[in-house]
Amino acid sequence: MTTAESTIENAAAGNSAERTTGSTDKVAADETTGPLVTVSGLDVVFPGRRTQVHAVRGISFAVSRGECLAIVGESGSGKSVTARALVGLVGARASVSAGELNFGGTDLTGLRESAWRGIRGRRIGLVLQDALVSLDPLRTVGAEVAEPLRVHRVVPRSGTKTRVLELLAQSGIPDPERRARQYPHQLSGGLRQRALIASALAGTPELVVADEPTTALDVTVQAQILTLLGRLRDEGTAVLLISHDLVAVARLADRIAVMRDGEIVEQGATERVLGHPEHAYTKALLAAVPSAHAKGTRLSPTTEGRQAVLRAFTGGAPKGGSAEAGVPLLDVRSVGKRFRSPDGSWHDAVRDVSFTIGPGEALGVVGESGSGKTTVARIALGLTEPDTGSVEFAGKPWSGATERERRARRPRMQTVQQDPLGSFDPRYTVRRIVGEAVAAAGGTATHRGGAGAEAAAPQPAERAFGMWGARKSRDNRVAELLDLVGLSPTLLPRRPRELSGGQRQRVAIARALASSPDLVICDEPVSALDVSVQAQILDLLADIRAELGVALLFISHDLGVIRHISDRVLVMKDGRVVESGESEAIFTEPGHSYTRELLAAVPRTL
Amino acid sequence: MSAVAATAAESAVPAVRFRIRRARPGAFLAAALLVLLLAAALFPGLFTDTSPTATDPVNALQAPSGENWFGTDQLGRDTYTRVVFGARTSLLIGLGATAFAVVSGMVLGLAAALGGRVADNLLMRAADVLLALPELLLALLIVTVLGTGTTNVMIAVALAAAPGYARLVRAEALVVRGAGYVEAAAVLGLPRRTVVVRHVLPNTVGPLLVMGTIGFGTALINASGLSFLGLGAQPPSPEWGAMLSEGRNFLDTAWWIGVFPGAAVTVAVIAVNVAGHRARVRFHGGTPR
Amino acid sequence: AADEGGGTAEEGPTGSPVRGGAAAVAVHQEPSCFDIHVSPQDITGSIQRNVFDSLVSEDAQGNFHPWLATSWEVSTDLKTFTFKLRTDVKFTDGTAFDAAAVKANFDHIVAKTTKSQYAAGLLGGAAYAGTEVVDPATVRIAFSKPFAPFLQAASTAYLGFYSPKTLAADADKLCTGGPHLVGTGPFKFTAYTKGQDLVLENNPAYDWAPQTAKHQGPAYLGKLTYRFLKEDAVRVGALTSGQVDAAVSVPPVNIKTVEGAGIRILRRDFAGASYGLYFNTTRAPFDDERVRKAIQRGIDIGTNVEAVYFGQYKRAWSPIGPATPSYAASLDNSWPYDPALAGKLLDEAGWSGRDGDGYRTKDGKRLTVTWPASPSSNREQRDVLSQAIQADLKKVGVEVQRPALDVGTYTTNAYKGIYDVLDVSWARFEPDVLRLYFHSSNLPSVSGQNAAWLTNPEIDKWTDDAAATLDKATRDKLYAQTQAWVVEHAVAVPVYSATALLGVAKHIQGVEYDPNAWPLFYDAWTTRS
Amino acid sequence: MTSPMPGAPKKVRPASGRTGVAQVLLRVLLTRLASVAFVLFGAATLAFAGLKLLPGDPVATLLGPQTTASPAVREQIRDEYGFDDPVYAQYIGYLDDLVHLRFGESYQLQRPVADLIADQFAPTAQLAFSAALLSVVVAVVVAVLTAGRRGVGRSAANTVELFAVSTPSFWLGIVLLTVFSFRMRVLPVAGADGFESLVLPTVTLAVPITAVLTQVLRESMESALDEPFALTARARGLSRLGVQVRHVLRHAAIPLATLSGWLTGTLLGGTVLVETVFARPGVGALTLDAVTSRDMPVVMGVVLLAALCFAVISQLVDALYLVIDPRLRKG
Ligand SMILES: Nc1ncnc2c1ncn2[C@@H]1O[C@H](COP(=O)(O)OP(=O)(O)OP(=O)(O)O)[C@@H](O)[C@H]1O
Ligand SMILES: Nc1ncnc2c1ncn2[C@@H]1O[C@H](COP(=O)(O)OP(=O)(O)OP(=O)(O)O)[C@@H](O)[C@H]1O
Ligand SMILES: [Mg+2]
Ligand SMILES: [Mg+2]
Repeated sequence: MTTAESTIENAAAGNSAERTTGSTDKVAADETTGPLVTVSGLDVVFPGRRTQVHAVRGISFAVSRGECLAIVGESGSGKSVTARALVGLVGARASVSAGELNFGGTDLTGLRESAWRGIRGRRIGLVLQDALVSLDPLRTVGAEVAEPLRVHRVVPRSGTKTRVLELLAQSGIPDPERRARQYPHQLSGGLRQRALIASALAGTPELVVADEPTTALDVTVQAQILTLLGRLRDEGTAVLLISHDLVAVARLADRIAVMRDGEIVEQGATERVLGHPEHAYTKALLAAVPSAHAKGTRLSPTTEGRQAVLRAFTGGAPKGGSAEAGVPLLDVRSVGKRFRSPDGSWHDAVRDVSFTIGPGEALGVVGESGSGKTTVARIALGLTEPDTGSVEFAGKPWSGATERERRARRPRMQTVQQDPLGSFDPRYTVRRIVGEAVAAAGGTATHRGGAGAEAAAPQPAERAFGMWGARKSRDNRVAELLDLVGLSPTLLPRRPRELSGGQRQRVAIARALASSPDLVICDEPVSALDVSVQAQILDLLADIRAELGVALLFISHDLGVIRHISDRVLVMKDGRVVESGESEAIFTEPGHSYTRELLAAVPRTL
Repeated sequence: MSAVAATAAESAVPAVRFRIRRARPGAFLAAALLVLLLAAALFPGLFTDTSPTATDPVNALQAPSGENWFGTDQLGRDTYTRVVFGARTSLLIGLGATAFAVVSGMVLGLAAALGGRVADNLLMRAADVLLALPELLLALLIVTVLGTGTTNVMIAVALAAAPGYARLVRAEALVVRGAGYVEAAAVLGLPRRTVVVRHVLPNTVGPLLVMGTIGFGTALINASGLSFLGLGAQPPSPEWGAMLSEGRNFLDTAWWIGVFPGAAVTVAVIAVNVAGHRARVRFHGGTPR
Repeated sequence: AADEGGGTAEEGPTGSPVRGGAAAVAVHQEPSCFDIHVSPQDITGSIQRNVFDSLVSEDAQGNFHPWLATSWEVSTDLKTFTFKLRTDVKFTDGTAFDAAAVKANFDHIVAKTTKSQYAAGLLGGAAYAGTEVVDPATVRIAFSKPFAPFLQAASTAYLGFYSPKTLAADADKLCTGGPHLVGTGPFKFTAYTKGQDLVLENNPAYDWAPQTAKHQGPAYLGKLTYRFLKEDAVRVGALTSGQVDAAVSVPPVNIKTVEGAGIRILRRDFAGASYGLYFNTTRAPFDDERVRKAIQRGIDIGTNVEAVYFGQYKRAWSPIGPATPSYAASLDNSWPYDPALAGKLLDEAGWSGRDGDGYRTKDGKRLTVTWPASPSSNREQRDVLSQAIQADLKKVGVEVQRPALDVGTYTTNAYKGIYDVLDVSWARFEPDVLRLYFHSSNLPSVSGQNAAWLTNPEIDKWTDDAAATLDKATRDKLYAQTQAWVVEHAVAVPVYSATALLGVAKHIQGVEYDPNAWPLFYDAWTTRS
Repeated sequence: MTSPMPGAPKKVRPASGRTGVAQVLLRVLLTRLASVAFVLFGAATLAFAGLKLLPGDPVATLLGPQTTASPAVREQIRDEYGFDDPVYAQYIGYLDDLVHLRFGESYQLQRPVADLIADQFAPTAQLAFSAALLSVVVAVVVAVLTAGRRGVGRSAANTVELFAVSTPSFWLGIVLLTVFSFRMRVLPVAGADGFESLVLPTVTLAVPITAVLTQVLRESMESALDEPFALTARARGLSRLGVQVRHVLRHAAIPLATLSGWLTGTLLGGTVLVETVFARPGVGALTLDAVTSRDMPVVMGVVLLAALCFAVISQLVDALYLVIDPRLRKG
């Protein structure tokens, strides 16, 4: 472990510049109440077989009673590891070192396991990141909440039940009697998150560490959770709130620490950090929030070169030539789809949904989880046959047609899925993934030419490459596509697992563009990504649309994202379209109560 | 360099490269043993120049010595030679049965998963019935119908194992059939046949092959069980299971007759299991779960 | 060493007999059917011998003595047998044994519904003409042809007697075994657990032991348990570790260990057809006597038998074993191993070419013979022995193929003559097996045992004549001619004649053998209380 | 990685027009019964087909090679068992018999098959059950002690498991017998009376099963230990062992239950070998005898029994799933 040790020291040394800012804040905190937790020079290294991961690099912070410190940063920046280090659960293989790790006067460094157990759940409550899977699915919610009570003998055995109900009620769970008897899967995400918080609060801890407590939730529920944590803080509990979403934590945090690559790059009072960000990274994070920006502005820092690439790609002329004149590109007419639930009853996933998309248009679909967005996308893609209604694509029937009939038109409608990893054959390299799409597009180009003579006029030049299937030209085309989505050709031999989330989604976009489609259907293409990466992808899609004239059907549960990218919006709830119209109109004057509810819950910057 | 450089977030994700060459000592040993066993099966002449069937009753039941490393059996045949030559029949039964089971399981499983409701129902109900019977009982029955002998034992063991593989392939193919990349390929407009051959098949076969390495051990053990019950491969060509079962009556007079072929079975099964385990780790390491 | 023809199994018991106590005997087989009138199994006869008595008893010299019959008369045409019965005999259920009981039993044997697989044959098969109750103590059995072997048959356990009550009430459950199998024997059948054991208890009323027995009155042992231990290693282990008091069929390989553990081995040669290879004389290449002879002389039988059976079994010189009455001792050592002669004979027969594998050829065809195997009925390590034979014959250039067949195919092929060589043996204390094996009326095509497909009028006559006389000298002569002819013309290769190897713990005394080499526990006692 | 909203499990909305609970139960019950019946029917057909595919004359098979049975007796047998009827008639008669729970009579033992099997089932069930119990208990203990750890204990357990699954059980049985019964004389050699005679067969049967169960159990425990809820439990102050016992074990029980089909088969198949080695009465020994002597009525009976055991156990396990995993409960 000598190598690991020396790396830690080096990193700590390199960090000294940031540490000064950190310590100023610490002094400020000391003056008020005296911090409950003091962390300085915390360092966590995960030894790997060949490379070690230096997850946290000498960070320092402090939290006082009745104060909320938010740690914000992108995925992988070390937030969760920091949280786990506070309860000594980083993992057996990790090596943790710290200059100081003090909790209410107890030195946590080198604490024995039995002593740790006395602190965990009793004095420090940890709300784990993945609320939806952090409750044991095989035990009732009541049993889960009661566990800390029992382990620490907080209340007498007979009083456990009453206390559990109290805790649930206190955490904002209506009808606690019933909920306590239910299993986690019978609870909605929000309720589960609250139950998890209730179990963390069971031991009446002095410090609550909440790791991304709002991430998996609908905006409306998010607000409730933050309110709950706010109340806790006001009652004197110290709260360490962790999130990747700067804006979301803004209304709760007293102070914010911004993390990146295991270091705290900036730390200060919330107003100061949001209002006058000092570090470039903080600025970039703030800029990446889509809802904070007017439509059409760029979310990510970009180079001028990008537009040049795009222009070169299209040969200067925006697309749209192959669209059939006068008819919408995609015409969805009151489609409906029912599914059989496991209990045998039928359940409408989509009811009477109609919309059209014209060439080059961007239609956004927004709605809560389970509202039928994906089902609509699949119907549009011809992957699911609607039970009622019909779909026309490029002026000809799409639903109800045989796959053979559709095949000629397939290249004109492509998709970018939510889960990029799952959308790639795990055995394929990037070269093969995109190459396959290029070959497929080439193989069908003739069909297209023959299918509609009226549409064939300006046959895009690039399509000719695939026609004779020459490997060389295919490789060229693949390289071109990668360049288009901003990926380096060094990624060509990599497999999907060896790519980052952002890179994967770019590969997916490259694949979708291989056939120069008229329409790309994107089902939550950025939901799995960090804000900053999300910003880049949104920009890329916007650019592509602008430059190539590709129409978009864009699905998201995130209002900000939808507002940013779409011309028109469809709001879905329970399988129905509850409201539709011009994007700006809907966001400024929502007609339906549900839309208003959604909008009201969106967190806003100061 | 492209216009947009890989951002901080992207570069923070370490490139997970295949870790292939870092074999552990156990895996290395297993691989070496496998190679040795295969060599013995293919070229027994490399390891010994005696004949496995040449009898020499005068030198019967000699304990292991420099002359006869593993001793001699009741007819004075060299046990070492017989173990070496036995590798062929035994591995043939193990590999042959496994290959047969894997291939037929694959064909039937794919047919069930991709062939529509009727085929699926028909095949899976048939598999239900076969799976309801213990593998050994099924093998016993099949041997009764077909008669004993190396080939028949192989077929019996294979048929008894096949429904399990068919099930596995079907389950796997159903998952793969709905996988994002299969839909992505369909959206690209690739014909169904192409999708099946390029994406469904290879991704289904991976776990099957891994299961097969484990099935090999089961096949070998089942075959030796049949030998023990008197329904195994036939003498005089040596086979481990038969030798082992012959040797059981010599446990206190001439332990070497049974112990060495027994050790050969155990070593072969362990070697293949370890290799299979490594393959499984590699396989899971190479794909998302 | 095995005592030839001797009636006693051991040198002589030590100490005087003790009454009471129990003994457990491990046997290598479990009867599939306990009905002596149905089952052809040795094990059934061997166990049931304790429960059922016969009309007469045979000694080791082949002489008959009174048992349930006090005397008998045989008509000169050998067609009727009249027995005078004891009048003091009672079945264990209290029923008296009388002529009616004999008739009821013999009628039961031949009844169609009984589906007798063996006893009916002993009773003359189609030649059986009926049993007549002359008076309660006299019974007359009639045959439609002369049937000399009947006395011998009547001495076997298969022609033992059930209580007429049993036959009336439980005729359909006899196979199952259990206390309802009521006989007159020294032991009562008390319990049977399939797959595990069978318990016999002393019949205190027993007072009609045959003259061949060592004592009269009830058996000494209070309880006799048979445990079914089919695995050789297990049976031997149970014996050496003292978990059973005796074990039959101790494998030759274990004899040393067993004796080392202080256990006596009682030996007795099995009579009847010794184990041998029978050539299908109707098919090439074994329609040629020279080829048969070459095989006969080309196998080093002595060495192989010695190696496989550790000197416990005797190498055979005649188709019947030395313990069988009318054994032709003159054949001993008359056809030793002679590979050179074998080679010469094969050359003469035209099999003079050699192929790449060293096998002989004639007109380009390899000398290959088929010897089907039925693995499920393998015993006495015959599979191992056959590998030695294969190896020996390979040396003289003959390829022996042993396709493994299931019982059904094996039997069907045997009946159809689809084989070159077949290996068989038939334990029975009676040289009449020669007729069973070589008479042209017993061809496999009519489900007979004439595996050599021999149709020789001389042999037919000799064996018929021998079966039709009770004169020992005539029989000896006829049977000796038959044995010599068979060996001379190499119709068969006698290989070994097995020896019963019974392991008996020190505390068990007085165990006897009957002529079939089955252990008898009537005279046995245990010194352990 | 964060797991944002769309990855969340779909909420299944309550069924519209809810059908009565009784009705649903009835339907479930009926489908279950139907599937059991189908498996039994299939097994019966398979066994029958096997019988018909047997080469050779059934009477010759039945009598075996060493017999002097006369042609008349052969005819009698042929007649009685209906070997001369057309195959379809035999098949229909056979199914009809089965439906009326008539399983025929053993050719060899001349006893009703139902009696025979009923007789022999108890010792086999005893053996199979004790082996199952032993392997589950040992597997759970070993898995709990070794899951998620590395070190000497873990590698030792791994090695032992590998050997255990790679050694033919009849061989193991004979070795155990030699050591414990013949040499040390602490346990009886054979039979089925009392606890002592159950020890060695149980161990022999259980060893390979234990090894497989341990590996599966450990693997699933490790994957459960990786789940956030396990970390949450520890963050509440639970000890490592506490988490294993209170949370993880139940999760691991699910794949264990999935193995029950394999377990049933292996136990039943294993009894064939183990009962032969240890000279125990039981269905396994009965099966072997029946198969080698081609006592087809018994073979068919055993096949049906095995299929029935399997079907019943899979249904029980399906019910067990519902007990273990509330997520599978409907409504
Ligand atoms: N058990 C572990 N073993 C090895 N590396 C780990 C382990 N846990 C975390 N890491 C690594 O440590 C780094 C920081 O991870 P951490 O979970 O703290 O990120 P995070 O900021 O919480 O990200 P997210 O927003 O995705 O939750 C990552 O590179 C991660 O891969
Ligand atoms: N193949 C299917 N079988 C059964 N039910 C389905 C199927 N696909 C979707 N559903 C159900 O239809 C409803 C709508 O699902 P859909 O995936 O379209 O929602 P969504 O709006 O995309 O939700 P999310 O934001 O979670 O992705 C859900 O209740 C879902 O459970
Ligand atoms: Mg995290
Ligand atoms: Mg969706």
